[in-house]
Amino acid sequence: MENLLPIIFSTSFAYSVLRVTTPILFASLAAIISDKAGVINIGLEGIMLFAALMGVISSAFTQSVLIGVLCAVATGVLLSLVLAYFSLNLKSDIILTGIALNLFSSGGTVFLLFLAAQDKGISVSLQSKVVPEISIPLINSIPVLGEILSGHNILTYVSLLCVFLIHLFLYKTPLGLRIRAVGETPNAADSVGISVRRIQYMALMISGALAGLGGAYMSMGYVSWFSRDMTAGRGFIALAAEAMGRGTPLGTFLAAIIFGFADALSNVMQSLRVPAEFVQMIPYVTTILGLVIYSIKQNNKIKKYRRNQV
Amino acid sequence: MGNEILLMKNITKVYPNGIVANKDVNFSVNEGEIHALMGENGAGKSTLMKMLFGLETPEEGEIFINGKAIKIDSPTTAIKNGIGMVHQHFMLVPSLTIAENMVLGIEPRKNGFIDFKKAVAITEEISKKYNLIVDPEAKIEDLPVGMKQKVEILKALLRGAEILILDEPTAVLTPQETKELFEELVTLKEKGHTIIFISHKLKEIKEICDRITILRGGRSVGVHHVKDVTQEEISRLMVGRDVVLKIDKTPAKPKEIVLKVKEVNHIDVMGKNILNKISFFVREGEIVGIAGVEGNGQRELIELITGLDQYDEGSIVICDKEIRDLTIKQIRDLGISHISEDRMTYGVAEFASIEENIISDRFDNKDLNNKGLLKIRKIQSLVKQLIDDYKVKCDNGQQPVKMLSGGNIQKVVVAREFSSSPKIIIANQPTRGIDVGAIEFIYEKLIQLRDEGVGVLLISSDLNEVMELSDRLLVMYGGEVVASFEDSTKVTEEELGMYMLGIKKQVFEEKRRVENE
Amino acid sequence: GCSTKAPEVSTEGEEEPLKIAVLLNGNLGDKSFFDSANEGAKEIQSKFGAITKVIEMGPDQMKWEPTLADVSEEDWDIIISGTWQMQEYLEKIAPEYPEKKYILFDAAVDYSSGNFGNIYSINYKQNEGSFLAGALAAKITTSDMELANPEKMIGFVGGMDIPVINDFLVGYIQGAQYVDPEIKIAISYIGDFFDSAKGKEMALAQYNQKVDLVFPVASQAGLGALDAAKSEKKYAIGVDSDQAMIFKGSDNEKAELILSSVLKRVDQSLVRAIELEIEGKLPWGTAEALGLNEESIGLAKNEYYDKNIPQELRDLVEEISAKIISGEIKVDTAIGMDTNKLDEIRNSVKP
Amino acid sequence: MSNKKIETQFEIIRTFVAILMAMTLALLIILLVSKQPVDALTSFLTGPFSSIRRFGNVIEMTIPFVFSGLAVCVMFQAKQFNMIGEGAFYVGGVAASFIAVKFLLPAGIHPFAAILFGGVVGGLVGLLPGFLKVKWNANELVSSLMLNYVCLYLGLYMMKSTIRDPNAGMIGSYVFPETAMLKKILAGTRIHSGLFIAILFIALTYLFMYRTKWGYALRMTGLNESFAKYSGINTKRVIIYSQVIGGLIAGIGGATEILGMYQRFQWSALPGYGFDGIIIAILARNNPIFVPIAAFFLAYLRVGADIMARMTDVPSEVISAIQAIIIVLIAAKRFLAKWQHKRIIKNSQEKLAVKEG
Ligand SMILES: Nc1ncnc2c1ncn2[C@@H]1O[C@H](COP(=O)(O)OP(=O)(O)OP(=O)(O)O)[C@@H](O)[C@H]1O
Ligand SMILES: Nc1ncnc2c1ncn2[C@@H]1O[C@H](COP(=O)(O)OP(=O)(O)OP(=O)(O)O)[C@@H](O)[C@H]1O
Ligand SMILES: [Mg+2]
Ligand SMILES: [Mg+2]
Repeated sequence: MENLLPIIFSTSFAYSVLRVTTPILFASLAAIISDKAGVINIGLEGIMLFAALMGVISSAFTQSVLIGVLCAVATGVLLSLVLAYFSLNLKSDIILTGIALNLFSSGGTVFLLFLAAQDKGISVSLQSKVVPEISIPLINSIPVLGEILSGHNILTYVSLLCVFLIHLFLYKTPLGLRIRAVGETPNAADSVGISVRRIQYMALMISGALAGLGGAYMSMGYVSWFSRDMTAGRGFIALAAEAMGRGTPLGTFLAAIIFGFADALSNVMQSLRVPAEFVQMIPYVTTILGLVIYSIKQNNKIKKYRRNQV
Repeated sequence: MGNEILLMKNITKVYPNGIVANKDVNFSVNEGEIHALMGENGAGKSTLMKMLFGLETPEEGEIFINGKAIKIDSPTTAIKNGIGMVHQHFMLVPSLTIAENMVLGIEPRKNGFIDFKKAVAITEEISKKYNLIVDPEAKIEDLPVGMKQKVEILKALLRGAEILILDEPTAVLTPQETKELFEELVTLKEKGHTIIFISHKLKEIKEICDRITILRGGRSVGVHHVKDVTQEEISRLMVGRDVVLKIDKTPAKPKEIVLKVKEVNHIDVMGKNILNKISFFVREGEIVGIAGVEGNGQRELIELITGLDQYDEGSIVICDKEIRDLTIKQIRDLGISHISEDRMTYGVAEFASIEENIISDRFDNKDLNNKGLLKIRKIQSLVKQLIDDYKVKCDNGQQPVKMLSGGNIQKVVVAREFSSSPKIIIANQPTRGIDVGAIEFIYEKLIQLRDEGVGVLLISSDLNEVMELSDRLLVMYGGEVVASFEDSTKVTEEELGMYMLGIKKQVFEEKRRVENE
Repeated sequence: GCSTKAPEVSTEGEEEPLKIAVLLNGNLGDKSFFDSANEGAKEIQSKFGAITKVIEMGPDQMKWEPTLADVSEEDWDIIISGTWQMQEYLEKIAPEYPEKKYILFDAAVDYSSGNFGNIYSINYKQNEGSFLAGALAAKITTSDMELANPEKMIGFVGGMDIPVINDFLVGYIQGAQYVDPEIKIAISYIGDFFDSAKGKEMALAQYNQKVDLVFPVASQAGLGALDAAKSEKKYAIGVDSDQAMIFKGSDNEKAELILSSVLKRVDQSLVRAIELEIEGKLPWGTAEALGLNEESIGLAKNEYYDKNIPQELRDLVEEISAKIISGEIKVDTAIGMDTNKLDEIRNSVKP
Repeated sequence: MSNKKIETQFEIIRTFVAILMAMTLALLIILLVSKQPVDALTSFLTGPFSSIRRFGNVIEMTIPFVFSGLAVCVMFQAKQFNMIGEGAFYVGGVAASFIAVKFLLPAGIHPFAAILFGGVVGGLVGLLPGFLKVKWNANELVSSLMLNYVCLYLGLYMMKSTIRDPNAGMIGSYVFPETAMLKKILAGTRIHSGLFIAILFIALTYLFMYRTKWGYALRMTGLNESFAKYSGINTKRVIIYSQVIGGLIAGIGGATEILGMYQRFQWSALPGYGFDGIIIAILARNNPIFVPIAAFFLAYLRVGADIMARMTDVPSEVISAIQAIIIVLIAAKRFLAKWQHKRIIKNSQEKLAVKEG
């Protein structure tokens, strides 16, 4: 234990929390948007994966980071359109469609990777680009905070910015209002001439774009290549974070950070020689505990209100 | 009276499940009139209006507005053509404010963001113009129904509705609110709007409508000037036979107390005092009515009595048993039956069959299952009997309840609750939104059960109903019983209204005398 | 079933090419184990003119046995498959097709338990290779090499806590202790073999704990650890194939930091087996353990190795290597080792 | 003809057209990537029937699918969006292996005890999300998704610390004794007596759902929880037992699979049957009766695809893409809906005309 504390309170640990959180944050923001419009996006995992691949391929062929990221985003949007078409137009069950999308991506990416890089596992033979890390002028000179907050990948900052932007978008813009209305009471939206399906399409597209950014971060920031199934369940964890954060951008941000913290913790805990399985469990147990504690609190609040009044 | 503003010609609508909801209907409305649309449950009124508003598309027929044929394929087109609709079930987003609901879809913008100030201003402006006062910044979920109704009307007006469709707007309103609504409708009419008004309440039709179109079985069976027809004639046209809504009952012969509520308090999640030391009782063989504006604690009171929620203070005794720690099942086993006001939430599982809906309170009984195995044949014959007894219009017991019309769904609920050999029936808005034929039937059944010695607690916002049906009458206001009348026939509607709005309150002695005899 | 083979009429010179099927119970693209087998297949094809087909069976165990049976019924001379998991299926199916020949790599069938005259097994002494890696790493961490720090700390990132991986680990630990009994080793397991981002995190966490060299043994996930070396400007040792050369050209900066790799030459061992078979010298019905001596295991000595590693260290490696081959140094194996013993070894280097 | 009949008829036509379209799409993809498209398609479609072993493979795969599909059916019918099938299947396998290795029991009783224990442990795992939901209203989707990983790691740890074979080169338990394993029932295949257990469970689940009072309470709770509560059904209990039963069935599935198909426990990752179960349950419209059909269908797809990848040059990855397309198209409800609507209108109007005429 005495080894652990200095590690947790080190700046590099705090720094790593942000780094680990980034892809989950993107995906959980993506989950918020689609959820608010009343469409569950189980396909986030697959969308991220595909976007990660397309980012690598396009940046390798154009030698442009920007085009790479844009392609990743475009891939996210395109796949979510497919999801939307099947679930909204053809009325396939949305969960099933999401699962199918994941299945599709998991195979499709490897196949494409093989076409592009003659490799079925990893894209190292492609000279793909990486989104650079930047240090932020003023912040980087603050002693401790600077080390934690500065020097991250640009996409990490984008993800933090997105928390704020999504909040504004959902609660202050017309489209955001419509998305919330559609998700909560589609009939009401319909009755004032809002096309429910169109709004859900748009929500899914935005959701896809965010997941695309998450994918781009995985392969063009976190690491510098694409590898088979590299998202490794982060899309599902994002769904958990979104539920834990009760669908609000800020709450979800917190939940994602908690998960990131637990994950980072499990990475440093291993040196303590606790059985590896227990350490690997930490992030998931934390999420369950977080969810339970949140739910208990919510419950107690209700009870307390009553008791105080009686 | 103006010229024909709307004509729906030879409209036929078949739902995907094959139900022919409208067949060759012709429907014509003149400018500036209030036109009533009447018919039994399932006659096709809502369907006809949904087509006018673009929520459904007709298989055949044409719609003319001001003589011009138009194709209405979505609410947007309808709104563009000056049609507004206030739906039978509210179309509001509960978590949003009034102003946000008002501008939904036509949001005022500033730099790409919603201009919330402007939204509030717009709401205030139109609310002043039509004298429908609302608080723009209140959240919908906190509003009483009357207020929601106003918001719905304003919403339609804001979108420039010339023709306003109101689908059963009064079903959930108090007399005062209804009166207010009617005044508002008259103002609208004076301002040149045309109103299509759907209601099951003949009195209301007589009061404000100019003409009436009657539907039966999906077809139009005639258009009349309201002043030319009597209520009885309308009923006959709708149902195809004479309806007697006059309640014929002998004086009650009450016996033992079956329900006793004593000093019960209840506080909601937000910490608001919903019930305030409320006390009363119900005896075998009597109908006790509770009148009151909705939202004065009636719903919560019933939730406590039926075990849907738990009370902290006071006591509720059913058949000599305190129910504080009992489960709903145990309470039901004491002999309580409950017709919920919200039939789609509590009354039925809409995707389940009629059979499944009817056995929900008794599937656990020995005669319907054998060590856990359901006795299918027994259940089928039981349900068949009930369908016959309660005249539920359906193909068979396996039909999902969702396929039935509102009135028939209510009959399913009533059939279940009345046939469980109850000692006490809690009937909350038992006739809401159902047609006269069905109402008549439910009244008869209620009185019959009373005469067999069942205690009935009747809660209704329909004053006529509580006054006619009850033997004793209580009035609830602000979570308290503010008045109690030994003989409900001796009260006037006006007097009741005063108590319901909290203007008058009986002194405690007077109340106790009645309560603790 | 057992069919008797018709006597073959083979004309001199116009010999039928060998038909060889390689069944991989995983996917290609791992840049180590399965890819190496694939390389072997390619080389066999070009070198001996054999017809080869590589079949990826994927990670789903359900499919392995029927595929093996299916392929056994087809027209192949030799069927090659690897890993311990395939061993049991092979033990079951090979006796049913006595006219077929099977090569099992990275595991051995239990010859005492049945009639496996048509199976040849190859085991690898990866512990010998990683012994060298451990010794090298322990020297480097306190050396005056540019990126080394004074702390005696090195790292190991394993894919999963399983015998094959731990075999690497045990060799690594013993090698490090051989040159410096005081050495501390940070040990982490990723939990799978494909999450390269997690692999990177694990390595980063170790580098942040004053480790200056990480030895990742985690297939595809281990590539993340090499990435971590690059972003932290610390050293790494690759595994299975010569990983510095994979990055040479596309990422020279990273290649520079991969000081060496513990080679597990599956390809070479397969080629060797086929060569022996063609010469008629392959010992069917036995298992061979290939190690440093057979050059199936070794340290990669590429240009970066020569450039970055000081001469005296390179000499030391050669010296230890010779001692292992001669049997002077005995390296323990984690295969068959009980958990307590393993824990004891791991705890002896706990930081 | 009644409208209902039209609907049924249409359902069949729609499924066929969907399969046809999916196959066309598959063919297009195959044409794109393969030099031997005809062989590829033939081996995909007829491969599973080309030998008894291959057909056996389909049935072998159908067995675990049936269990995971049934498990999901039960939970989904109660509107519990619980993904624990995956984890429960896994721990069921671990638990059964434990009994198989640690106890020496007579042949008939041994697998029975192992499978029972697998079911119990699976049920306990299912209990957890249910309990959290009822007690504190914690979202079961989230808790179960996370719990799956906990199941994996905890199961792995338990296995390693109790029944691990140190001589095995991978993580694996000791070899099961003969007495514990499920017997093969068809020579030349690996089809094992777990098939009977699967069939038994289809019947049991169906009876449970539609013929018992507990199944009734479960369905009503799923259809409308408020209604069920109001009717006096103890919905909390229902929510819990639906998930326990779901976990139990999945656990039994895991146990059956391990004892039927393997000689020792060696899953070092979640086997993925949980998600397959969701696919199957949705294709089967949550009705246990349709589960075997959906399970067989999916197994057939998988095995056919596999054979195609092995026999031809179509890479195995393309196949998961093709599977995805087929699944989604078959699940598409609105596919051809317009055409159906027209038929129904015509039919209804004709009937009306007859009645009046
Ligand atoms: N969406 C729908 N799908 C199928 N059938 C429907 C649908 N909506 C209504 N129906 C059926 O169409 C018929 C007419 O229904 P409609 O809603 O128009 O009746 P209504 O006159 O409004 O009755 P109520 O007085 O009960 O509101 C009924 O038989 C009803 O069951
Ligand atoms: N999708 C549907 N399929 C079958 N029947 C439907 C469907 N939707 C609605 N209905 C039936 O159509 C009827 C009409 O629906 P609507 O919403 O107009 O009000 P209602 O339930 O009839 O109203 P009320 O109970 O107040 O009379 C419903 O009672 C319902 O039984
Ligand atoms: Mg209606
Ligand atoms: Mg050092």
